[in-house]
Amino acid sequence: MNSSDQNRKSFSIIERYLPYFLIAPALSYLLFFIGYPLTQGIILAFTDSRGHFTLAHINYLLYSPQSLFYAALKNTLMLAAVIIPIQVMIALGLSLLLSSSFVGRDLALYIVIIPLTISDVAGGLIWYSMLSTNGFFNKFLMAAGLIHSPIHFFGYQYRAMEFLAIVLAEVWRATAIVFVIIFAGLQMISREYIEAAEVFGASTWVKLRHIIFPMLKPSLQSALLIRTLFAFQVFGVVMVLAGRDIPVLAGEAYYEQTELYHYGVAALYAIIIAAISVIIGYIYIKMFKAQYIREVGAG
Amino acid sequence: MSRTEIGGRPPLRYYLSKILFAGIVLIACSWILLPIVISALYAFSTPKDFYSPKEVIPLHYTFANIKELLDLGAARATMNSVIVACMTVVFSFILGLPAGYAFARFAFKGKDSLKLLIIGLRMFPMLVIAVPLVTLYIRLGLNDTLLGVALAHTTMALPFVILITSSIFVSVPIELEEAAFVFGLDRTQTFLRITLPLALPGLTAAAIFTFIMSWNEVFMAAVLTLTNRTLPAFILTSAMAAPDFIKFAASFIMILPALIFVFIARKYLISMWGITIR
Amino acid sequence: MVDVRLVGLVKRFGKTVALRGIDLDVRDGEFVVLLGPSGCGKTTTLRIVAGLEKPDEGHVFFGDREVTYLPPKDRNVSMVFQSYAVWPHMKVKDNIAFPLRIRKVPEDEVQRRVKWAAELLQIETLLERYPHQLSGGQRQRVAVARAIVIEPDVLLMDEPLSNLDALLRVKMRSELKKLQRRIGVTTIYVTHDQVEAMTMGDRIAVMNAGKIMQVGTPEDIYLRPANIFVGGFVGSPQMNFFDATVTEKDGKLILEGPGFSIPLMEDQVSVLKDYVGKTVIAGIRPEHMFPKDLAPPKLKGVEITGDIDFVEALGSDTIIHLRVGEKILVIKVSGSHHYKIGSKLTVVFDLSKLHVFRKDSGEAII
Amino acid sequence: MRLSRNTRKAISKAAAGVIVAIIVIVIAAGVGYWYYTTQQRGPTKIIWASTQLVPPEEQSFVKGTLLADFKKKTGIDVEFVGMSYSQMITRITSEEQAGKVTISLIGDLHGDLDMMASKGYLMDLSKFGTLPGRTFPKVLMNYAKLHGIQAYIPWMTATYVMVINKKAFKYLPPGLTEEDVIKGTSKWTYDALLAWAKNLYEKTGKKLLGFPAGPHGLFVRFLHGYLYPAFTGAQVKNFDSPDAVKMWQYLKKLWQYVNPASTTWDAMADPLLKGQVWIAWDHTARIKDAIEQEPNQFVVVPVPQGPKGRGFILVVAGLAIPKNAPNPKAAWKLIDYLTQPSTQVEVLKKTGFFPTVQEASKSIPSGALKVLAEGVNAQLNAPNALVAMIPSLGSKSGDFKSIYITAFRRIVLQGEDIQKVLSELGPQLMKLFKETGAPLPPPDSG
Repeated sequence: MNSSDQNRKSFSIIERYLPYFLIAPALSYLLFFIGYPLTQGIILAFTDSRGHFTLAHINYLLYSPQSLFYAALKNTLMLAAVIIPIQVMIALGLSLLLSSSFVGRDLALYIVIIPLTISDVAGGLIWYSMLSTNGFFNKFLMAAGLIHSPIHFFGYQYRAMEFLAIVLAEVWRATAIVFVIIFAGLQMISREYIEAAEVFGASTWVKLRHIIFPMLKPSLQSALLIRTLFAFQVFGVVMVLAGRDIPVLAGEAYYEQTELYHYGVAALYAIIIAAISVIIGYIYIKMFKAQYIREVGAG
Repeated sequence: MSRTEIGGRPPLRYYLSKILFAGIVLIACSWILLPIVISALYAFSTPKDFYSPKEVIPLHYTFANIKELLDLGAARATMNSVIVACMTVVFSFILGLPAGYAFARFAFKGKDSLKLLIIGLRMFPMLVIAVPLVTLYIRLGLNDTLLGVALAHTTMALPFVILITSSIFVSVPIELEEAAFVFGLDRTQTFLRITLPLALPGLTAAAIFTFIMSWNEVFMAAVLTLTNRTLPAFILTSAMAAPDFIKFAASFIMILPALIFVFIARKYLISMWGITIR
Repeated sequence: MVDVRLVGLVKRFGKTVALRGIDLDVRDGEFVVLLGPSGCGKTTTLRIVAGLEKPDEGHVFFGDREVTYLPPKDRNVSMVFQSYAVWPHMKVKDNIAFPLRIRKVPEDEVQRRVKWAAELLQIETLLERYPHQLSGGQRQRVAVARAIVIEPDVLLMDEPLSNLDALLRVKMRSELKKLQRRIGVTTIYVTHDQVEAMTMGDRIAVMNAGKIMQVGTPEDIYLRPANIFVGGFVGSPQMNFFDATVTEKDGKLILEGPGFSIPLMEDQVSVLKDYVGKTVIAGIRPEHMFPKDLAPPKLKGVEITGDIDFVEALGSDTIIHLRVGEKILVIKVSGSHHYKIGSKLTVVFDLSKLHVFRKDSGEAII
Repeated sequence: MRLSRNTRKAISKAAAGVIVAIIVIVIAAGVGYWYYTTQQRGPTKIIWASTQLVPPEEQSFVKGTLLADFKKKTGIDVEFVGMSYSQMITRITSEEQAGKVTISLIGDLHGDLDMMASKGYLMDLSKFGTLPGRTFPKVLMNYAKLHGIQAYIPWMTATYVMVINKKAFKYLPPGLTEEDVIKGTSKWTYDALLAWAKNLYEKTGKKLLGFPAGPHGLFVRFLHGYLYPAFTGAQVKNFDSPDAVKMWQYLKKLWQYVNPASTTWDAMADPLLKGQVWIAWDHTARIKDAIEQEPNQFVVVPVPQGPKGRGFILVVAGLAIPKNAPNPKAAWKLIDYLTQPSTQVEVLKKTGFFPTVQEASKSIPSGALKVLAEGVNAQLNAPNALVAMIPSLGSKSGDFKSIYITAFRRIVLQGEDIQKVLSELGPQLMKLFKETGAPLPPPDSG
């Protein structure tokens, strides 16, 4: 059956390769726009202006008195270490709170996730309006007679307070991301598990400790990892609230690139951020893959 | 459990816990809303009220701050941001929609690996590509162009668009498509006349999401442009030396579209974010 | 209208083989039911006929035309989906008119045909509604109306009644069958519900594990199952099976079962002669066994006594679980009767209704 | 994502349609606008790139007032493009090297124009003849003759001065009079400033001295153009010297009485108006607002002098036309317009940049500007003047600033050992000049 064979051939080429045709443009775009800059970044990081191999950028990064690499690394890690636990705790609390039904729950839900759409720059500015010397916080406390001169949150000499301001702004802005992950995870736990525990007389704490937490573990893990990933990209909030007073990795990349024109050093920062993220991402993917396979297997 | 509790009036503890619960929810909501409201009020406050330590909440309002900010260059920057965001939406949908559809509708070799790759790329810190991209862009004449920023933003948005659209297409029952096949449509017609109309609300929400993503992005925009600043890049580089109330006007302009879009797409927000960050 | 011929269909999904060689002829205007448990390949077969899947091997003919690799749109088939697949963004009338409009039927003809189909399914009043304003049964009618409006060569139905509640299902069963008679369209109907299959099908193709086990009229399937699978799958409660050895005793052939023995009738003896000394599987339907007091007077049967293990009173029928040695026999008695659990009961079974299958292949011997 | 009936209703098809329509319209408008701004440059539209008058308020004045007026008079449409210094250098360099010049007029500081002229990027403006009706001071014209050509036309000058809230005069330290400060006598020294700030702190309990040391502030100019020349006689070459050590020791002492919010301030007008500081140093343009709002409250005074003299920066901005500019004639017309006395007075009024033509200087109206102008004049004419110019290091100017700021942060704010910091950073500073080949700026070179 000749015509049938021919039909079959044309059919299979289109139908078999159609998904690849559909995916190819997006994938090649991504690979080019990530692969090319990464390669270019590595070249930039290790060559001088004439294209010769050099370690000058690395030396600058590590040893130049102008370089704030160690401070940036330290601050980035410290910000992550302080912010993430607070966010996870608040998000967990809010998720538990908002997973019960009450009048106005939907409204509360929307309000809690509003910060998802607020950019880091805007978030920083919003908190600047709260905390600046003429901001709401200081004016409020002064009007209430609790303080007589404003509390300074900004300025190189108040770096501890700047740090606090960044923490506040980031907790305010980015807790919603953690919240959404944990909340979604909580929604997936069948109510029957919890009700079963209730029927058997479990107290709230026992329910939390022995039913909800263990089942929420995957969500918590992925929330933690994603927040950690984002933490290494923290930029806008810090730039708005502290400028370079509190150097962070992305901020230094920006500064070296646009103010000092040290393209090689900026590229090094980029590579470092990418490398850290890839490592965290790898852990995430491994974990996700296990979960994905479990889900597919179960479904 | 004492016997009196059964069937009788709820104990005092019940009311107390209700009040406590409402209190916590109220605090949580005001923790989010208060800073937004305050910064918006300050954005319209007269400088005199803002500088006066007595006016905790400003009493006199003016559009002068917004106007001044717009005169300073924010008008152009806002326009630029809108252009970049729209281009990003268009590019990432042109590229991402077919891929999302393929992931939703086809079984093919390597699908899982490709999907994991996309999930992985979504986690990649896209801002790092901006730094080396400058060199390429200078060569291509894309440096300091809105197109260049949009291309970089597309890279950032594309994995999200693929994953979101894929899950939207999955939610359109495949039988609706098959019915169309059976009744005489080919794949393209089916996509255009059945799948697309059904996915449209979801896709609109996804487009809004992409728009906001680009609208909010600052690092790449600041690195890749010099004069054609987008709004966040403009604020970061130019508006920071301006008086405070001008900065608040800037933050107001920045969050306004976000708030409007949240309202439009509010039903989708949680599920969408759930998909993109799970 | 055409006849449909399936030749040697094989379909693999990755490593699993869904179809292992399906051959089936559906005659013009015939109502054929594909019956089988879930995962047997019946839906895959239907989808291959529709063109939604392509077989890895084999051919599909509509009349003389090979359609194996034609896309669905070029086949002039219709389909009613399990979930109805009524497009939610179109009004009922547009749903029904859609296939016609695709075919560029003139608009006045479209209106006429939509009206015809709507009347046929009694949904004239629903035409202006959107699907989400309809109940499940109404949506089902819309799906059927949409399927028949184009006067397809072949009408395919994939478990169309499975999402309806029991009462509605019974009602729709007869309606669908009547409708099919009236328009005379060649129909392939997939279901896992044997009652549906028995009541609706002109012929039934029983499928299992990617193969057709038997094709025949409902009567054939019920009375003369071709193999142990068909015997077990059709009929409720399930046919009683037990291993038995064919032995010769006093010149007569006896089926030696677990705790009882059955003398064979003459016509049976002639077939089973070759199996002397071998183990076979004997089967008897629950409705072909009777408590001794209720047995038809002329019944030539074998008596077996056991302990009543359990009784299901269904009102119209009574199901008795009788323990005979290690084995539980299920007996269905029409009417309502009282039996005491634990008491002894002697049942007679209709020797003429005995089925015997080969132990190795499961094929029917008698 | 489940598309339930409710959620589908939530965004009705109509809403989705409207949004799509809006997006399409916006895209169309945007693309049109983009096309218009990038492609459709008519023959009479010229680009004026400037590193000056870039802050938003000044830009809106340039675009809304100056250029609108210019267009009315000449019909020439000008697009003003504000840039940072490094952006300007990069842009001019790349455009000149590629031979595709889009910029018709450059407004930049002396140092950068010097560098552009040395690379041969600038037209000789003498060929356009003279500008009638205005006289440029000889000093400025001499600065503008670079590498054998008339590289630019002096456009504006500016400097950094001190502003005193008159309330502060009540707390003058012994031995210092109001007169000394206003005239800038030899008693008005950095030590006197320290004593004054200390006195203010002790009497009022507040740190009332302030500097714009915020992330976008110009405090770095105070370090290299004021303190260094005043204490070491040079901006750069004595960076790591015993005199420099003394200078940093002084600054550490002074900083005890400096308002710690200084590190947040980018411009001093706000803190002065809010009364957070009574003594401030900043660029004239960045304090103008305060004096304008309350001209009777503030007085502009020369900066104090140090052991080596009264170091201060004179900023000269010039207008230049790049070689191969698309429309040099229109650019020259714009230069003509911008240097007219009336325009220059307008610029002074709005921005605080001082005129370069003598005819304009004479017609400054009384009031806030007079206060400023008097202060600036007093500084220029004060004894022991040590004029410093900002060096032109092109893309390395960021590094230059970063070195002084780093030194300040480490020594003053973090209390690191002065000598250690200076000997670490000194070589970095010298390397910048060696790498770029830029000459040491005055007063080092003088």
